[in-house]
Amino acid sequence: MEQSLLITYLLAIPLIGSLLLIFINKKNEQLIKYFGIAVSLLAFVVSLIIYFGFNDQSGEFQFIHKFDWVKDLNISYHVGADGLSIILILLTTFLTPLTLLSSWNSIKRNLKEFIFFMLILELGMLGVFVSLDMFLFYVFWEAMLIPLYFISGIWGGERKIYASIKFFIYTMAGSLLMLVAIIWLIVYSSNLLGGFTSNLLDLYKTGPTIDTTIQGFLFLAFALSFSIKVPLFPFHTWLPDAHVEAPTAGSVILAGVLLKMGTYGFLRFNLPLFPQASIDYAIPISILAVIGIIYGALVAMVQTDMKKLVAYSSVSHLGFVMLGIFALNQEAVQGSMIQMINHGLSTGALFLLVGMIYERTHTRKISDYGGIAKLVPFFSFALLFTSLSSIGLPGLNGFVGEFLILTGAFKSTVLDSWWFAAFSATGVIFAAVYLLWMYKKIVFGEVTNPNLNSLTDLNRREKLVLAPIFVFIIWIGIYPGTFLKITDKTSENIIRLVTSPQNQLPVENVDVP
Amino acid sequence: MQIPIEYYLVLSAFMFSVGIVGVLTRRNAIIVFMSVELMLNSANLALVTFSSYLGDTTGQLFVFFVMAVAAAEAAVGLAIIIAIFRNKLTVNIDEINILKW
Amino acid sequence: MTLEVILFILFGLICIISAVLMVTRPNPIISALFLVLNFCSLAGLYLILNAQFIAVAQVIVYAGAIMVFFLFVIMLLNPEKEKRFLEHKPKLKIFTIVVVALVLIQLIYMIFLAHPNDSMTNKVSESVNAGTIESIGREMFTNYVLPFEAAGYLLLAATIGALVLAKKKFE
Amino acid sequence: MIDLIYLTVLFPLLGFLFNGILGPKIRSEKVIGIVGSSAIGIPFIVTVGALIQTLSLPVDQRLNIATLFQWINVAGLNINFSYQVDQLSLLMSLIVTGVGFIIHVYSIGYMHGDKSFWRFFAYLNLFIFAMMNLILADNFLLLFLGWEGVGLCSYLLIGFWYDRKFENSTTSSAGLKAFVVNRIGDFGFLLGMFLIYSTFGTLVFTDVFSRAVAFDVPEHIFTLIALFLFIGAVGKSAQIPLFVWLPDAMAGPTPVSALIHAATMVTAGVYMVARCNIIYASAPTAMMVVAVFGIFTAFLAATIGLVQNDIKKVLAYSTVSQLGYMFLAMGAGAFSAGIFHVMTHAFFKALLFLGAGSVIHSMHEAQDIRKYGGLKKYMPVTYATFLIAATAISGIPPLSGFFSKDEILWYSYSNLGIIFWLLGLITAMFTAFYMFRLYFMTFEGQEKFSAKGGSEVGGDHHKLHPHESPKLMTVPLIILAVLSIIGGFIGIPEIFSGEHGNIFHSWLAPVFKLAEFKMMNISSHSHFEELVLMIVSVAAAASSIFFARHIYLKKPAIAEKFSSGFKGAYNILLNKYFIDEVYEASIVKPMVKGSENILWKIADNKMIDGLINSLAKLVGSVSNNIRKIQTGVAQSYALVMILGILVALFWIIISYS
Repeated sequence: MEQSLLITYLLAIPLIGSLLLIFINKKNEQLIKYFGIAVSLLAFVVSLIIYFGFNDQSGEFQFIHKFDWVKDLNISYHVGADGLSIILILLTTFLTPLTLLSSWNSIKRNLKEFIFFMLILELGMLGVFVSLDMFLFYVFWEAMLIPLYFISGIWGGERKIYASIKFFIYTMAGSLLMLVAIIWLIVYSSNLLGGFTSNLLDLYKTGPTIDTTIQGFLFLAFALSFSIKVPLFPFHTWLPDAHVEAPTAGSVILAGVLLKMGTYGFLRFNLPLFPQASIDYAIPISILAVIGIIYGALVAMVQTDMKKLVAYSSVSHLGFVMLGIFALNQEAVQGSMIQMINHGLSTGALFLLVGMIYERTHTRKISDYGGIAKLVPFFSFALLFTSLSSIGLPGLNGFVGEFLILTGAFKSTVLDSWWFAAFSATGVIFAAVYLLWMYKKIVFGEVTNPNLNSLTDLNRREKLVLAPIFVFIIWIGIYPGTFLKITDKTSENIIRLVTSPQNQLPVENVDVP
Repeated sequence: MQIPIEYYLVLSAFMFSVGIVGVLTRRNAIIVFMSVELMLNSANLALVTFSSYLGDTTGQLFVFFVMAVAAAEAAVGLAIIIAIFRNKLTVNIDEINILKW
Repeated sequence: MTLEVILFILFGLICIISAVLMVTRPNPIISALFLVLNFCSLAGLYLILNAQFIAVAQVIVYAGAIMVFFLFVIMLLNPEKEKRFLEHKPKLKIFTIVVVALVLIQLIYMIFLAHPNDSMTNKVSESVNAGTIESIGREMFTNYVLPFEAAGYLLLAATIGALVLAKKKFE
Repeated sequence: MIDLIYLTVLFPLLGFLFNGILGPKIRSEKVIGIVGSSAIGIPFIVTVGALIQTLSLPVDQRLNIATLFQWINVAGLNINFSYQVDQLSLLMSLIVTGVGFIIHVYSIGYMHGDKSFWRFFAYLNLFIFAMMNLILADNFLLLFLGWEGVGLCSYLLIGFWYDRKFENSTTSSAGLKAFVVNRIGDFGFLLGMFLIYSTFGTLVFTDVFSRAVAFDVPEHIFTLIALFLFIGAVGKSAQIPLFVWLPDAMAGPTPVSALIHAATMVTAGVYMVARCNIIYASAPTAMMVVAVFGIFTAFLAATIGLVQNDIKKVLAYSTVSQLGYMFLAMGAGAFSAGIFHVMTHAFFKALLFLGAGSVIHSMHEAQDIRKYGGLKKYMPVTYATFLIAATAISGIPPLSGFFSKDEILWYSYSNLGIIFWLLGLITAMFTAFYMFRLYFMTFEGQEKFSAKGGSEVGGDHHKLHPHESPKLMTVPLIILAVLSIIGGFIGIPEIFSGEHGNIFHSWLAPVFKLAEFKMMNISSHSHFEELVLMIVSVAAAASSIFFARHIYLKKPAIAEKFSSGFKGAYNILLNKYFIDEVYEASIVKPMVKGSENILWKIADNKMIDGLINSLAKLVGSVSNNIRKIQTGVAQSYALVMILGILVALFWIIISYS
């Protein structure tokens, strides 16, 4: 198979799949479900092929595929992947079939549309992770909001409209400043290079030459957009609402993949494009990240709604990722990358579990539960296991990421202070408090709510959904080398771009037609 | 061809302005509609004027098309007016203000 | 004062007066009749401009077909008479007239500013040729055959549209 | 056998997986018990094999590392799953697997009939797995894996009977408390690790320790590292101020208390400090802090232990107190003495707990010692072994407790000063007192459980029939009793055994070589002094035993008088100095309330989200006003259009002329 076309195939699968889906009869729900899962599994297979074809000895982009799109503006369809993209592609294609499987029975109406939007969503997410053209990236970045808007707006909970509009407008509004910054950057680079270009690789060369003050503004414009997506404190308030109202599949994708786009954006765009500004703003952003870690944890502690609790825990966890990114050394950045995956798995699994129990009881209030360990032993085990992974128990995935991030932050020369790591480490304590507290209230004690007595344990399908996630939770916990190896050179490359950007800018070397 | 072209154009402009006044001030939908026809015709006059002063047929062709469009417009427009009248029992524009918010 | 000039002044005055009257009369039937007059004098102007075919079409299509249609609808609906022109909301109307007058002044100013006469031909023969049915027909069925077809479809669509809209009920 | 050391980790893991996955389907206590016990019995054999092999090696080659596979490799951070087999880890493994095996066997009898029998053994095996990782780790991170792992198992096992009430709350609350308090300690441990990594660039023990000697690192860095790590130890080993979880941990089944909360897990902090001896030796300030915390914990816990009425609570506070001793030893630089006490303590404290378990078992879950009495004749084996253990912990020669405790007292006197010794001595007296108070009230004197209609304990309204426990439980007691008696003989002080006569000390000496080299300033004292102090402490212990006998056996009225005479002090002690309440009021409550009322409801909902929503509302209300311009009258739109044309034309004219 032609290597350079692999990513295009990957993007084509959900697209073609969703188009074919249109021709399936709406009544034939079984076929629709199997078709959706088959398409997403096919995408997973292709991403595995990409993974195995990836050369982890190089930090450069691979599988590059490029052809002209808007020729006059030199905008092209330009995709490629480095280690960071690969792991996020894997995460996306891994989670999508699982979420489809998890919503086997929970989507009661408009199933066909639901699967259609899920596939389109997958396309959008994958597109964001592989775009090497600013313009293409922006298109995917915005386009991906649409299916999610529909997913949470149509199949969501009581206040679904409020939540989905809030989510949509909030993230959209953030992106607009980024668009301005992108245009500025492109125009600037065009003047410098003597030709219009939105090629990210060219912009990498021109970005560092921008005057420091302007770099700061551009950095902030990009950062605002990504921070909202992450979400970095204090831009997080859309998240609990969106999570609570979205259907399980939406929550899983939202937490598992969408939030990573923000952190991905920081790593892919902010750091290499504006190295000086990144270093200047590392401390303020890290402070926000640390506040987010503690704040998210404290607020999570007092939630009464399970989904909200998990949502706030995401704020806390993503704070770790942000801290790691701006610690700007290899331990921390690699920790951040692996933590993105970890969070996708753990929080995704938490949302799946909450969704599974919700399907049975139709309540998410923690106080409605209690003592279900006796009734649903496997569910209790799964919830404990996932919580422990999220808490960062050594031997499970969460620990590897958190440890690397904190180690990196501790010795970071950019942050140049222990306090960041010290304060963030308290998040480790709080994580145990809020998750195990919730666990205690839900699972332990006597059964107080008579409605719970008819609760049934997880069925085979639900176990099938959770099992692969659990395998990876342990895998990353015990042998993270598989994943660290992929991101090794990439993180090295990103850090090099920030700390020692090639300021020489040999204009004649830049490939601009 | 002794008359300067400007005269025709000024005449056209004047008719056009009168048409605008009609559109803006009259409350009867049918008269508003007729004022629109008047404006169309003032444009036609300008087209014909240019056509003959340039010795080019194109302008007159356009007038021909304008007429076709005007006929179509009159048919559809009057049909709409009839439909509205049926619902509201009036053709008074002030009272047909559902086009808001 | 050739005949041409005299006719221009005559038709032009009729045009202006009938237009103003058409806009200001409260009774829609009278307005419509003034509009017919206006169209007819326009046809006269077209003849002065050597556009014979258009002049004929103007009388037949506009003054004949369309205006009859208008009158038909007016009589069908028989709307109440409006108040006299300046009785209702006079300030707004005067304001509107002033604004439109200003636009008119600007237009006239621009017309004279542009000196269009300089680039125009003075050969009567050319303008006569341009206005014949033959030349219009040739143009229409060669270079403009596509717009011609489109206009045909437009009319068809309008016919159907009018039928649908004017039908009593949508069942 | 050294190469096979990974089996000591693997088998408990396999046992865990077997019992955890197949357990609920098998439902045969026999199979589960045998699998569970052999999952730790085999590691014991392997450990013994490794010990024998290590003994055959020359002294300088007794440190072996068995690497399994790479764990984390990022930048300079290269961490493997590899196990360090040296004198210290072998010793600890022997204790853990040996005592662990005994307790496993005991549990088969104790947990008989429990509906979650399989779960219990799965957790126990998982615990051993984590504990072995902790002990055998060759780097801080793997140690931390075990460290957190044992914390997890402790959490799971404390809350094992998750639907039972415990004191004012539930067992699961107790478990949660244990986990969270441990996490607070782990937070310190993490910081210690970060500092170690950023200072030495590695987390592997051998490298860190050799670099600690070789690198020119300022002392305050060592102090910080040592203190951070000590925070971890304080959490895990239940020292002031984080000891509050251990008494609550008694909510778990008694074998769990014996294994985790007495013999093994809680000593992990001591082990860790001993492992990092060179770091502590380089930081005298930190050593002093350790010693002070140790002695105060020992003293404080002993005072609380004096008045507790729950049999397991007494033992719990005794454990805290003994752990304080061990830290005192660490702080005094007597690492091997501390480890020695870890070992002997494991024997007799496990024995005490198992004995208590046996009593509780026969008394149908009643734990209040005021409702016992005169059990001697019903349960002879339990009685005899319990007496041995109580004597051992009181420090009566020649039982094991005497040797280890006396060594610690001696070092605290010679290295730290007389105040430490004095406090240690008083603590020892208290220890002897409350242990025998417990003993007398349980086994001697009148039977108080037979009071007609009075005993409500365990929900039983009929008369209790105490009976000796089955063989499966008494045999482990006997083995442990034997160990408690002879365990001390491997560490006979040099004044009795001559130069290098202390086998224990010379065995561990290579591990602490560097540290002892660094602490050359230790003053030497004469053997005479040592002997005098020894006699004093034995006499003190013996006298408090007699005192206890006098009060609780002969004249119980005195105890009544005391407790009513010093009501204030008594209440303070009975309520553990109100530390739980103080924590609750000063930390937990404000944090939860603050988070709920200020952070969530005000900061998050009102301020941050309010700001966002009011921005949205602002746009909404502005639009709401603007939309009134859209009157719906087409003519007004046209008028505006004309105005626009007017302006546009004006602009065109201006720009042309």
